[in-house]
Amino acid sequence: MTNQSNVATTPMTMIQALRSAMDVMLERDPNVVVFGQDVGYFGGVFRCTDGLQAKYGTSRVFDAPISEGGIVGTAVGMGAYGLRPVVEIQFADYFYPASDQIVSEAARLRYRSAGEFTAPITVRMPCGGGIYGGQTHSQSPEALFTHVCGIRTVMPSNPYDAKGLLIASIENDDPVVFLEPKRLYNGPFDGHHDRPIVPWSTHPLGMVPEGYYSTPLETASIVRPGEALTVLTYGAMVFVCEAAANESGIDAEIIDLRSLWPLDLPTVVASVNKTGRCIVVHEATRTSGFGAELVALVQEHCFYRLEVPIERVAGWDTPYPHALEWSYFPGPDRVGAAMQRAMEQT
Amino acid sequence: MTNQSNVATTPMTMIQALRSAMDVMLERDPNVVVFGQDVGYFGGVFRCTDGLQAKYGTSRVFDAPISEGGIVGTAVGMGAYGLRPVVEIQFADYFYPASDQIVSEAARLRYRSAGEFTAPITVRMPCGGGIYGGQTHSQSPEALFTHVCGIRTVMPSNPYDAKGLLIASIENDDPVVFLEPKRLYNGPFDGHHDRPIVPWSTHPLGMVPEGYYSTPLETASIVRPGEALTVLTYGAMVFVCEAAANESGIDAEIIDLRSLWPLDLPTVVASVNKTGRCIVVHEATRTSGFGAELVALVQEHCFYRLEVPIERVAGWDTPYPHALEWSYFPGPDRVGAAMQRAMEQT
Amino acid sequence: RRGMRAMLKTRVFDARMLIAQRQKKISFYMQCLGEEAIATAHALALNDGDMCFPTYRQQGLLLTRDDGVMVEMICQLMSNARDPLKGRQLPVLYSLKRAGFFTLSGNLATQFIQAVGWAMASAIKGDTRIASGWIGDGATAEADFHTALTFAHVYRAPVILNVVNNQWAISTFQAIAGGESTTFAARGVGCGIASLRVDGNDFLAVLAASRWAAERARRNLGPTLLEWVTYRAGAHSSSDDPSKYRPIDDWSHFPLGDPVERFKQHLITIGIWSEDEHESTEHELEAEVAAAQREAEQYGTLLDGHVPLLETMFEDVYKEMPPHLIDQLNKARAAR
Amino acid sequence: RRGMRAMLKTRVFDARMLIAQRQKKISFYMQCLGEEAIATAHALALNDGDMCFPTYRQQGLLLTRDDGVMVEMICQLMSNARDPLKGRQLPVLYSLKRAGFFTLSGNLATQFIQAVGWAMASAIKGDTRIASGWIGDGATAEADFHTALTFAHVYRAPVILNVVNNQWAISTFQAIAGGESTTFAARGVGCGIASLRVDGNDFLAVLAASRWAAERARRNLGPTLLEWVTYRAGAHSSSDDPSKYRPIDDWSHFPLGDPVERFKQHLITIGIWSEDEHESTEHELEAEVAAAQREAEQYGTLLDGHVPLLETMFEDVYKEMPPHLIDQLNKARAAR
Ligand SMILES: Cc1ncc(C[n+]2csc(CCOP(=O)(O)OP(=O)(O)O)c2C)c(N)n1
Ligand SMILES: Cc1ncc(C[n+]2csc(CCOP(=O)(O)OP(=O)(O)O)c2C)c(N)n1
Ligand SMILES: [Mg+2]
Ligand SMILES: [Mg+2]
Repeated sequence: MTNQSNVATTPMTMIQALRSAMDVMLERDPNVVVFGQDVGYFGGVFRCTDGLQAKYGTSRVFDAPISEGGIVGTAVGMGAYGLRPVVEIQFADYFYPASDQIVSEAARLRYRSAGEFTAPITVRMPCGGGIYGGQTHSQSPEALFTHVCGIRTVMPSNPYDAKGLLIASIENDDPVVFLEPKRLYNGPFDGHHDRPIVPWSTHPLGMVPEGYYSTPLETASIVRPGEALTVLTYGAMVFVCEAAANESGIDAEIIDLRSLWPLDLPTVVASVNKTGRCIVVHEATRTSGFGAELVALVQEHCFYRLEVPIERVAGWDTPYPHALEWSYFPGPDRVGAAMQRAMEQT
Repeated sequence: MTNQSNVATTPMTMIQALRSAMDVMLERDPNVVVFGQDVGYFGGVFRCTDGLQAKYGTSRVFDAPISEGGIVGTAVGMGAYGLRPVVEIQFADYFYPASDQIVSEAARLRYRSAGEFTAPITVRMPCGGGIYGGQTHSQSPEALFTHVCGIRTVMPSNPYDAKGLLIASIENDDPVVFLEPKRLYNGPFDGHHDRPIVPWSTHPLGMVPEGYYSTPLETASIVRPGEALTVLTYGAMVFVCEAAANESGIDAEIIDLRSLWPLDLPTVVASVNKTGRCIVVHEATRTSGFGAELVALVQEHCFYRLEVPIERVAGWDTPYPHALEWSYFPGPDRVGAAMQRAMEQT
Repeated sequence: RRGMRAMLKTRVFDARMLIAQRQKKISFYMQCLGEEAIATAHALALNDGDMCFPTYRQQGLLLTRDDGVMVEMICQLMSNARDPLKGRQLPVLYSLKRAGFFTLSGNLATQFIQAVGWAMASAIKGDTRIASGWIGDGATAEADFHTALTFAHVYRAPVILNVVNNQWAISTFQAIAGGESTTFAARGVGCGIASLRVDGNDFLAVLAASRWAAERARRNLGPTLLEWVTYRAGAHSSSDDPSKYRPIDDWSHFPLGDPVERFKQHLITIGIWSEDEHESTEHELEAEVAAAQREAEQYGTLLDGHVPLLETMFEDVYKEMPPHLIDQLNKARAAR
Repeated sequence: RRGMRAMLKTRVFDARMLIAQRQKKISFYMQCLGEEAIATAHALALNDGDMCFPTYRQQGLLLTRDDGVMVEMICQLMSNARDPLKGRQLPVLYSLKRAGFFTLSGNLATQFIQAVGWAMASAIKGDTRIASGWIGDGATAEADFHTALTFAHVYRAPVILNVVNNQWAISTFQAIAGGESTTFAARGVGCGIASLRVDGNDFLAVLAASRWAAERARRNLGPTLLEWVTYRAGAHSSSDDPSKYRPIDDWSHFPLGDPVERFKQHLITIGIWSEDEHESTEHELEAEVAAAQREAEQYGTLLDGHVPLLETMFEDVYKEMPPHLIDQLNKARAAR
């Protein structure tokens, strides 16, 4: 993380941090525009763009028709013109109508035009469950994006990273899919849904510089150093894994990948070579999830150091249910049990 | 494979076998309808539906507007009514406009309506390269479908399976994405693009029963038994792997998965537990490809039997290039080299 | 008078469920305040066996029925033991085949093209049942609206294409959906589809236009697009606060007024309804809804922490549960 | 006369490249026979800096220029050492920024909404450059056509929306795209967009309508939809055989005739053109194309097995090559 040393910070929720990132970039770069459904006058259903239209005007921050394909399609055209659009898909569950423009267009412009045309766009989308949203307000489709060459997939887990990574994504000349775990918008949720909500104001990573800074892409963050076991995770699962480690007392090294693809592979490999044990944790459905790629990479690079099989803890291979949401969500108990198994076996 | 014993067979290309499957099902089940772009009067750009409209009329075999989303969306509605639509996406590269209807609708109807409404549809799409089609006529997106719970993903590698699996898919009450490796339409291509084309008529699996039979889903086929090494593959790579095994002289057991998901895991696990070595081969881009899931599953189930890391041989993480297509395509040399590495290491 | 009852019932039901949501017995709710005439009158124009592909704002299609559907609806809202959808779906995303009510999707617009497909199937089978697709003004910007019009036109599908123009899409006025200086009905005309723009707050107009369109479809005269002009008087959903984006009294300025008030005055004028009858019917319906809610609550609410059986999470993903889901179900059981 | 030359050049170029394709010097080709007037006349109505978002049938936009673009085009077709696109793209999927020609996608319709986005950007920047989007009759059924019209209307984007109605989409007549008993221009009207339906085989009509639409866009009077009525006289592509789905002499019955023939007669009638001049120009252009082809072939053809450098396969996926692609490039080198 850059520019971190002695700058004035204020407590921010992830929502405020994201808003601050867009505010900073709208201020610094006249080519940045922000649009999406309800993001203009209203300020977004999650309030991430609240106040930005009032500050920067309707030609730089505006509402869009309910057409994810149109939102990303126009963003691609604006990118080709020379702007840096930051668009919001109201829920990640609704990106599918935009998939052709993301996969066939944004991700391919540079390649097929040999660099003549590019799409330096950022597509923000809230993801993940834990808010009783049912199957169409809870999905985590990140794996689908990581299979598409030409785009970057990023998922922050806290306000500090959210702002730094969003700024880095907007500045990046490649198209970036920026996934925001909505359950973390207002606090570092550790999966204990029956306990009182902890606000970001109580968490060090809720202290965010007001001005410009960027958190480099392709760098993972070791959120909890350890010697016994490597836990590869990201997004909403980071605090769940921390809770599981603390509760199980296992000396786990927890890595928040942050940039899913391209990936900070050296940090991952170094950790597993050190611990010899690894589990992979994500909220998305398990089969062909991004965890599969992580398992494949780890066993390719650390095979001879691995003492036990790499277990995946993930959402079940079902739609995200409404009433049974907490049986679906991979909470600290399931993660803790997997940690135990990884330690016991040999 | 069922109904295989002493029935009259004729030599068929994969195209003829697919046509025969639709012919048989149109004949047997009045609820089967076939439609898509250019599939009616013309008979399909690959001729897979040639003659079917003349035989069954324009209300059961017809042309559709150029809207993949509309084609799958109407198919879902027809399925809810009680029909069994078989639709064609002209190239797998063009399924993206239909992804919302496939992922959010076809795959979810049964679950969200608790079985009241279902979408027993089959979505056919030619996939894969090797025909100088460039990046938009060569893709293999199967991994994306395997991440979506509620749909089945199937990919045949020869005329016999193509017919049996397509009939099984049409009869199946779940939505099925049926991928057809177009490079195999006219012959068992082994990756040696500089050699003369071998027609199906010379291959035993090109002998196909004229009537009804079905090849069960969720069953893999061991196309080449062996003791030294397990090769997990499917589609266009099956014959490439055979060629590589023959040329390298390695006693490889080659498994054609056929049904990618749900998967015939027992056959896979039994083979790797026997050989202790495994490579995974597919044409699709490597990262987050279906190979990653296969590697993850094998190391989860066979960890203590594995003697060497599981290597993936796959398309590079780039768009499918036009002129360099044969440098992109994972040919027998690349597969053979991986087999060698798997045998040498310990 | 049956229509009056249906409209009132819908309004009373919405009011009551909104309270239940605030009491946390329900996690989420969406009312159709101000739009009651459309779904209720339309329902009366359809036959048994016809299939509606609605949005979350056509609860009136169900509430027009008097076959105990209300209890089923509340059980769905409360995701309780009698929820026909086994607690899988967000409240208001009903599915009721016997009522010709297609399973609601959380993804906007997808049902519109499916309605066309269902109607095409009916035509292919030489069946006289028709489909009725529904979409909001905002969602017309989605692809499925366009493909629905195209396919309905190309195949002359026996379908009614309803566009409920209630002026708002969450926080954005219909102009953001392209309603300015044109109409949504004009989209149909452009595609060669017979299209009407109708006062959606006039119960009798809705009934007449719906009957006409249904007749056309049933006689295979092709699709009809009906734009219903109305106003979303309430919040978009229980998670929305309209005061952030429109004047609180905006509805009172809407020229087409309140459908219930208007129909009531009409019936009174023609002398088949009275203030007393209106009031007594309202009380009656309040009692009916209250009773239904009491019955439903016997089977649990979200509040009392009732959750469905674990296996229901893994069932119906496929027709038969595949090995990997059986395995996951066992793991989930162990994790409990 | 400049227009006559451009049309002829396009026709001659197509004929010649089709031969090259049969000689296997090119893997694939698409001609625009019978539609030459549209792109060439439209090109003359635009300014430098304007951006076209074409389909594969607007090579006329490029061939109207006389700045050596022809050699670049042939190099792309032959995927040779001088191919500006490094052999990555299927032949005819050109990209030429300096000519205001946006990179062609193999996926239909995607460029139509991108044109609107580019135009919106121009408006946001207070720039006077305009965008011109292109789509075929068949592809209007895709979502991007609908979203393009919606966004262009909602944001009054300075864009020209060209629909080239050449009657055919591979094997299907335009009725399958919904052209029957309505027009593609009517789609624009329905969305509140000024729309014209123009004889696309009348060079002067195309020029006039294009100038009018360009003027409107430049003055920020909003988008214009132009339906060009024409006929796809040739095969869909070099892999297509039209005799399987339409009469061979179908073109001869097309009421709007041949744009080249018609413009030639017109010029002769008004006395600024003659049969001889026509012939000599044709010969001249044949020589020009032949020369360009010779020059291009010096840099290789698919036939002589020339392939680009291996690294070009891994470049431009991202701005900088990430570690995993460097690693794969090395593996690919080793595999060679
Ligand atoms: C594909 C998709 N995009 C966005 C949303 C989020 N969303 C839910 S309702 C809504 C507004 C819909 O407005 P309208 O179509 O006018 O229907 P109304 O709510 O007015 O009845 C939006 C944007 C969604 N559910 N699905
Ligand atoms: C999304 C997508 N679907 C299908 C195709 C296959 N395809 C290529 S051209 C074509 C016909 C297009 O017809 P039209 O839009 O009328 O353009 P024309 O070829 O007549 O110029 C089709 C179906 C494609 N390239 N992309
Ligand atoms: Mg609305
Ligand atoms: Mg055409």
